[in-house]
Amino acid sequence: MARKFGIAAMAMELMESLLVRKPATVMYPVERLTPPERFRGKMVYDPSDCSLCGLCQRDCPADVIKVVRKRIEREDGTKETVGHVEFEMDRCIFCGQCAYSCHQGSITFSTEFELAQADRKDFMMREEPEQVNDEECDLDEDVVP
Amino acid sequence: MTAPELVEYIQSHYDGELTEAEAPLAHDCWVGVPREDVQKMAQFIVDEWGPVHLSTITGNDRGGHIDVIYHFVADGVSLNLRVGVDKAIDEIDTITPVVPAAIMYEREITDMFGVIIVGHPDPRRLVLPEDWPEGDYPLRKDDTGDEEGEENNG
Amino acid sequence: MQVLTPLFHVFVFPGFLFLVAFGLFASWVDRKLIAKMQNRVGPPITQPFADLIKLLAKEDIIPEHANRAMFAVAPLIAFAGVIASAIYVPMWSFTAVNSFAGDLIVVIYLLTLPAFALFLGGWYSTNPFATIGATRVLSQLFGYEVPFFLACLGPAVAANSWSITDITFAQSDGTWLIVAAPLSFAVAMIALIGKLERVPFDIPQAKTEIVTGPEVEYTGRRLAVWKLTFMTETIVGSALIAALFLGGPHFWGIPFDAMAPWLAGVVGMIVLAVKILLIVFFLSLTQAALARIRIEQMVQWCLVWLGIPALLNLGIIIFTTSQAGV
Amino acid sequence: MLNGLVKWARGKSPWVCHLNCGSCNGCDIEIIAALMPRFDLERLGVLLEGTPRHADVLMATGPVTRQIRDRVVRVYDQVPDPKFVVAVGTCGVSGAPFYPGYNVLGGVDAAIPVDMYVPGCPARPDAIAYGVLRLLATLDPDAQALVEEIEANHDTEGLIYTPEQMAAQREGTEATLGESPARNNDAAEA
Amino acid sequence: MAKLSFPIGPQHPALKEPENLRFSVDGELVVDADIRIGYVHRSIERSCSERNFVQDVYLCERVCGICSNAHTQAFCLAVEQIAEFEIPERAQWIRMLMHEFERIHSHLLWLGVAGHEVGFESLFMYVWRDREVIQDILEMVSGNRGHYAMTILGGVRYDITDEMATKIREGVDFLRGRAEYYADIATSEQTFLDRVEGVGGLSTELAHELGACGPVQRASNVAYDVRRAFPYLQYEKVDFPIRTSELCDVLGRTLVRVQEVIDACDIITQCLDMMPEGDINARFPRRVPEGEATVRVEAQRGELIYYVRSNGTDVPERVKIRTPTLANLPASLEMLIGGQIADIPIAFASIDPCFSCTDRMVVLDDVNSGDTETMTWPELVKLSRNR
Repeated sequence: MARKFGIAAMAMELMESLLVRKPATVMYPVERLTPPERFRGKMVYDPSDCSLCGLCQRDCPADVIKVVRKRIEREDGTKETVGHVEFEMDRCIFCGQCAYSCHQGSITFSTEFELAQADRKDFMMREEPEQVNDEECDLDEDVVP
Repeated sequence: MTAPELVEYIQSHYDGELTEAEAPLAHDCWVGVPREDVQKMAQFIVDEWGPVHLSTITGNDRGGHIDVIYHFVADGVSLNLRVGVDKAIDEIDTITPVVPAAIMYEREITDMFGVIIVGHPDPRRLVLPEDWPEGDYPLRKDDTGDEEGEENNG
Repeated sequence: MQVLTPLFHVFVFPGFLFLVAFGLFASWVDRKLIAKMQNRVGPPITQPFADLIKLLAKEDIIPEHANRAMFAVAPLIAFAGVIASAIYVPMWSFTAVNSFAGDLIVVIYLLTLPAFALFLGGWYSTNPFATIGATRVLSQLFGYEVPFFLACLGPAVAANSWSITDITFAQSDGTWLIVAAPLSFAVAMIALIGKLERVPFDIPQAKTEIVTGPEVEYTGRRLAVWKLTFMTETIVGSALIAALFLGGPHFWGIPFDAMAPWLAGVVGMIVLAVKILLIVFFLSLTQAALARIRIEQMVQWCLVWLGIPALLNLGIIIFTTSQAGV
Repeated sequence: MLNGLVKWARGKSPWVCHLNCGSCNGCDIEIIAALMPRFDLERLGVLLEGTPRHADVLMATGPVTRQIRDRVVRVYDQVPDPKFVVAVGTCGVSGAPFYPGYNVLGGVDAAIPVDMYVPGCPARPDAIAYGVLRLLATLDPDAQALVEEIEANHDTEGLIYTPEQMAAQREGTEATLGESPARNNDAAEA
Repeated sequence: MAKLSFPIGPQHPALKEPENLRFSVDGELVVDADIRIGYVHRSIERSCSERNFVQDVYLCERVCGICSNAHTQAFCLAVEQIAEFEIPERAQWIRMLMHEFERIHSHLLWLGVAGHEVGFESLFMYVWRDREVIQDILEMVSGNRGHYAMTILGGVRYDITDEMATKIREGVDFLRGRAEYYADIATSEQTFLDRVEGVGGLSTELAHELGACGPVQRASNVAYDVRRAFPYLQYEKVDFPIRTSELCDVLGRTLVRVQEVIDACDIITQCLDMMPEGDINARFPRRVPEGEATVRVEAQRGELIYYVRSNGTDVPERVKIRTPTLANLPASLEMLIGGQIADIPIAFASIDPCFSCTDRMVVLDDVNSGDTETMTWPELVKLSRNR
């Protein structure tokens, strides 16, 4: 007979939830959950000390990053590397490997997760560091940073 | 029974030729057998340790030949049976009469590597969709129409 | 002028508009209660109305090799049946709009019309899920229909009349028939769950097995009519049970005869509305607390646990009334 | 006035049908988690419907594989007008890590037209809710107001791997990568 | 009624994932069942051998959304076994923590879906409401609700700080209480019992013969758990029972899974107590020396096997993944035959199918509409039974 009264246990839980308990709901648009500080949301790239070394491009599993780097000869003979970085953010799987591999710490992840867009072109990002710090880092070093 | 004991047991009791037999870890051992007597070896394993659990069959394109590795669990030890199939011959006979679960994994080998399984009761395409072009084996490293498999979804 | 009041009765008060409005409200109450019981917030009060308008404005698809006529007309039959049955149930005060000696039988028949129409709609929409759903509607019908009829017989015999108005009138002196027929009341309530295809018996509309059963091919306006049918059927079914067992608009403290007729009507309607919402609360509680059982379990369980108590109670009533020589 | 009412009704009751075009079911769980007590999209009128016939919004997840492509198109045709498609998860948006594979045709837009892209791997339930809100914003004004209010205060200051932390990590000093950056932030400011 | 063959097509509310179950039905009785999947085959094996090891970790993680951590564990263990690389002990303990977190999250998810299949919406809602607790812990620790990217080659990416440990302990105690509550709800709620007891039966010999694994096998009274048979990480130091039940039906599987949630809670508290201090990841060489390894891991659904072979470069030569759902499929078809239509979703869901895992590798062909006499899956099952 004990099994017959199982329904009563569930009914009591339901009544308690109906009368006493506050709904466990986050009223999304009004109350917004702040994600924990380790949450990997939107990628933030600050080109200030990026050396266009391409470590991030090599380690990105979804081929999001495209680094273009050229060494050009200024008129006054000084050599300088110049280039740009393209991010196809609609391919990004938010794994954080680029931030982990980057030596200059120029790629970081913010905790912003509301990223819905109406068309895919809004996801593309193109950044151009004005002066590339020339501290050469060799591409094929042996150790995962 | 640990892996080294199992390997010695096979070396002593198995009368066929062993191309490879070593136990790198306590619970993991690798045994190699030539292409012809894969069925003999499978029969030997089943006779010795009863209805053995075949986890899966892995195919691996090693350039000159294709490695077909049978992963068994025999007596608490992970026994991997490696059979080299030369690309020219491209055939291996089936072990389904001995281990029925192999039927599914063998079909996957034919699908992905083009190794024809002789005597297979149900040699249909297993992994790829119906409209997949014939003769194109995706997991093979050499040509066999890889590009065209690539570009039609490029 | 003679034609105006019946039209008013059919279209406005106990008819179309009142039922639809009260049906939407009851459906909101139901969804809100279930949501609250499941510890969440639940939809706003305008939700059923918004769903209805959206469905009415959606594209209406009829599968091409389905039988167009039957597929299109099935929901209308169901809805018409429910609206028609509202005429005989006393909503205003103790008397229904129109009553005659056997209107209890007519109402019970009209309330089974949606089940048959659902079967026809499902059968003619040539979708395998709908076919299986349709057969399930019929097999479930045997489970709850006979006990429901026997349960309704109880109060009829107790009040010695076949008209719902007389039955409610007999209870207006305070002796609710639930006292005389408690088992029948329980059987009627559980059979109502089957009639409205709610969770323990929502086998034809099993969402996870056969994808909402017979309604699978319906979209747009016809789906709106189906949803409306089941909402209004909740109201009429609960009103019927309230009228038969809980004394309809009667409540002890209220001096009905002292009041002006229109005031008595309004107060009666409010009391009946409260009783209907109580029954809806019972339906929501069972929906939240129970899981869906299989079709053969349902039919078996119903015949045993619904049929026998209904018969038993009917026997007791017949015995007591004949004994008392009323 | 009538189509004002209809527009309001469409905005208020988006019935959702979930379609898996080859997803790893991480995003599918998050779609259903959005309907659970914690996020409870039913208060915005969202109902999960079994058949595409009853749905307005088609939540498509996963890269479209070669085999499911024609079934996805068939399901899309079954949805009665006016219909919307929301591509959920990075696989749905662009077919991400799997896309140049021999059996994957790309994101959901390789098979059916998509109205709203919700990236994320898996996309958080509230990110999906935000996607639905933006989709509804075109239909009803208060969804529009909510979206603008969210746009206004995007918080981007919670950075991970702050530059100071990376600098310390490069010299191999004590701040290993594992330390939670928040503490590093205060350390940096202090 | 005429014998009706009806497909539960790729798009169906009961199936969270696309697979095509074709049933021939006599009235409500299921006479024959067949399965066709492969709609989720994303050519992961091929992509794995085109990307370097660092990228492959994230690719293997995305084989399945629910058991993503099990896949990364297996892949990292295989690659570390090839390179004979010893990861720091604290990292091993953190990996075990993530493994058990995900077990709780997956089993609670399954319990909710089982309630949904049977029409018991409240259980679905309550279980998933409690599941948010473990999701918050996972998000706090690893930074994402789904694919955690916590396990990387050479150790673990983030550390468990002290205030996180206290939060984890609170959450786990709460979950332990709720798991016990659900255990007795599942055994006492009468309508749930009607739908779950005696449904989808799988006898012990059949479970053994068809090679079922994980909770499906353990619910048919076969005590086999990879964490005990081939112990990896630090599972020798942690004591937990192998939960079996001799009910051999869906109720048995429910109980085994709920009890495993309780065990996982205990393992987590033990891990937190025994976790030594120390750094959490060592620098893993980018090029892996030549070699191969087969690694078995106890994923939530059963035994997950990874075979990795490397040829000295930083790109693996071959990655082979055999997922537990594939092993449970023949058993699931065996459960469906002879049951009712109403039992199909709950019996099929009782093996907790994860087709994004299975499809990654294998499609079980079905009899196309014409009833050709080629070997269908049930015939194969008969073949293996009367061998």
